[in-house]
Amino acid sequence: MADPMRVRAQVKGTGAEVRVLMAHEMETGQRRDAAGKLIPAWHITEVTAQHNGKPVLTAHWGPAVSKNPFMFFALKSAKAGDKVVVSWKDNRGDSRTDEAVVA
Amino acid sequence: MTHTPRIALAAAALLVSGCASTPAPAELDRLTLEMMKASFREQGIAKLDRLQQDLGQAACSSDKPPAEAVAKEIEATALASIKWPEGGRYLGDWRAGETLAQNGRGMTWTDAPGAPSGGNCYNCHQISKSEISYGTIGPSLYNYGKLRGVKDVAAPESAAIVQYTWGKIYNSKAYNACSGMPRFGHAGVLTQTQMRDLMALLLDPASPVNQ
Amino acid sequence: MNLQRRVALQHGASVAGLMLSLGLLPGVAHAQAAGFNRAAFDAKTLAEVLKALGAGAPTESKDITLQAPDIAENGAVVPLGASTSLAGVKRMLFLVEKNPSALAAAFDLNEGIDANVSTRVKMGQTSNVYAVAFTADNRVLFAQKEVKVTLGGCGG
Amino acid sequence: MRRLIVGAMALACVQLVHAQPTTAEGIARYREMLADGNPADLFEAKGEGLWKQKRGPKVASLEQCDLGKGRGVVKGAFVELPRWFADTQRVQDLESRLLTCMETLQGLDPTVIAATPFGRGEQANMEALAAYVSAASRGQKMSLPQGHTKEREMFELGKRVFFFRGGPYDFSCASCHGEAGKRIRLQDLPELTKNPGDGIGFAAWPAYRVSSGEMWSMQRRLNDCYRQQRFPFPGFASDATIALGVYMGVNAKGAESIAPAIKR
Repeated sequence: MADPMRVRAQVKGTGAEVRVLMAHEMETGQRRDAAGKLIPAWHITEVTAQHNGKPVLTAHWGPAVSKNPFMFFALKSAKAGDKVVVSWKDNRGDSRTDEAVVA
Repeated sequence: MTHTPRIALAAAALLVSGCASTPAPAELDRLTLEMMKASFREQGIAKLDRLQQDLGQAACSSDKPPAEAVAKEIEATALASIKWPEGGRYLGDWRAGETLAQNGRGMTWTDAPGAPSGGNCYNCHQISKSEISYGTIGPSLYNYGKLRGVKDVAAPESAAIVQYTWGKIYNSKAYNACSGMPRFGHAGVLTQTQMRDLMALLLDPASPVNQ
Repeated sequence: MNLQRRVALQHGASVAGLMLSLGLLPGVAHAQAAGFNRAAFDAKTLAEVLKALGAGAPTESKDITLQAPDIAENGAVVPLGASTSLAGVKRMLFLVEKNPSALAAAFDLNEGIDANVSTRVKMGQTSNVYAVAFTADNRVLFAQKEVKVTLGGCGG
Repeated sequence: MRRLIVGAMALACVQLVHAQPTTAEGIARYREMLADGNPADLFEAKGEGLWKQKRGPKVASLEQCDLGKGRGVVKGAFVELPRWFADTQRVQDLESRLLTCMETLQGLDPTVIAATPFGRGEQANMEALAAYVSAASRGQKMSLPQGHTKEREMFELGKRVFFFRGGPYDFSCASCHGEAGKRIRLQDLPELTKNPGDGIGFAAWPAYRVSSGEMWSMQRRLNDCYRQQRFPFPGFASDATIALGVYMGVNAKGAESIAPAIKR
């Protein structure tokens, strides 16, 4: 199973800033191993975020997103105690969901 | 508090620190060699003989420079070790030299046996103006030939600087006992052809270094 | 107007020209892509990416802010940010012109969030990067910047 | 009119030249952008889980591990390592001490772990644990004890190891880290013979390396330094590497620790 994400959500003005770190190899599919064999692409394809149960963002990623990806977005209107849920899916069918409370 | 106990205390403190003092410098030097031997193992092409120091390596392994006589001996030995290029041909192709200067590979335990080494030059020196990613451990070599007035490498007035440059690349310790630069020729890091290409990069009036 | 900006505009114009030559009309409503759009992520150029996403010709715009370093110490991680104060932005893209596939990431935004997203991408070499925004009135606006990728470390 | 435009353009060009940031400023800006969102956080979280998880043949956690400030005390331990440990009769750095605890508490074999390549198996766990332990001292000042004879002896030996020249390139640690203001390519090199300042050098490792996308402990950092020095392979948690840690750590006295940092 994939390692947990780190989701931080902090009040900023009337909204909140959300920063997410995901543990993922994000293998490009263009690198070769020591034996010269192509290492197959393995990357997150989709990321979704919800704010208090309401979808706010859907991202689609290719293999060019860096290893152990970072993502930032900003909720227009949020308050301390609100719930932010982030999920990702990768091209091998693995997935992970983590959440944070706005602080 | 009277004087007596204070003196006694000071004496006791002296005694304690005396008992617990670190070994003498010579003993520490010996312990260091022992520790190095015990701490490293061979891996790939990097064998344990790489820890066997020659005179120069041993003399330059301190925060203080070696005694002048020792430095002179290192420099004389190094100068005598220089093999001048066959046929008196000092210059190769500056383009190959630039590629070599960019290449930082070679001689690590992850390198294959017999794999050619790079020159590692940009790690420490500015060379061509167009490469902004250069190190500063060594002096800038930009305009190396131009600044030294080299207009024609074959001209007699260029001979001294051409020879010095070859010698510096071959065995840098000939001119500075504790130079930080590897001995590319002496240690077999670079071939004669490779050294000629680096020479051209530095001295050829057509090289981007001299523009 | 400075030189850099002029070159940038010329480049923008040529992208638009390419779009026209492909027979794409500006202002075509973009498809609401559900799931991973393979074609968009296989595309080699900004124009091809936009075509795969069913979008119209792009216009360079000062309303789009692209945050990217002038120089990246390592191409494996290049931080990119895109933001705009334009209302109703539905989608934002990050592209790296000289990567094997140009599109790095696409963000579909709902009303609940600002048009302000960041991520980090890999760059194989020095290249232009683009931030593209799809507006509520179906305009495709972009900002671009060159990011220099340097060789680092001992290179061994 | 025409002249005016040309003049205005020339002015714009001059401004452009002035506005052109230097390479160093560009690199500084790049690092600043990366600092917000350091993937080392992921390893720190993983390390905390590993610290508390019952593992190994003895099915025990590391919560009873003594990192020098008493059993189970993590906070503040990092900025005092390496130090002397009476139970092992050795000066130990963070990784060496973790190895001891993994052996005594969990029953794991330290020789097997030491022989495992970096980033794999228990070595990957080691990196995460090092991230966790160092993070608990973030913002504290480096303060290695030098009260014990062996600690002072290791400083002296570490200094000598630091200046030890060898290999086909004649390099020592001092070749790159003996002077201030130097760099390799564009990477600044900390001067490690004195306190290089807050969050620089010894006070910045473990760190997340963006080039490999991996967490590097000081042991791994030193290992790769020696690789690039063209030396043979320094054993994991060997005395020479620990002595270097003492030398650099004592020199860094008072420097604020930012570990786990983010590095190129």
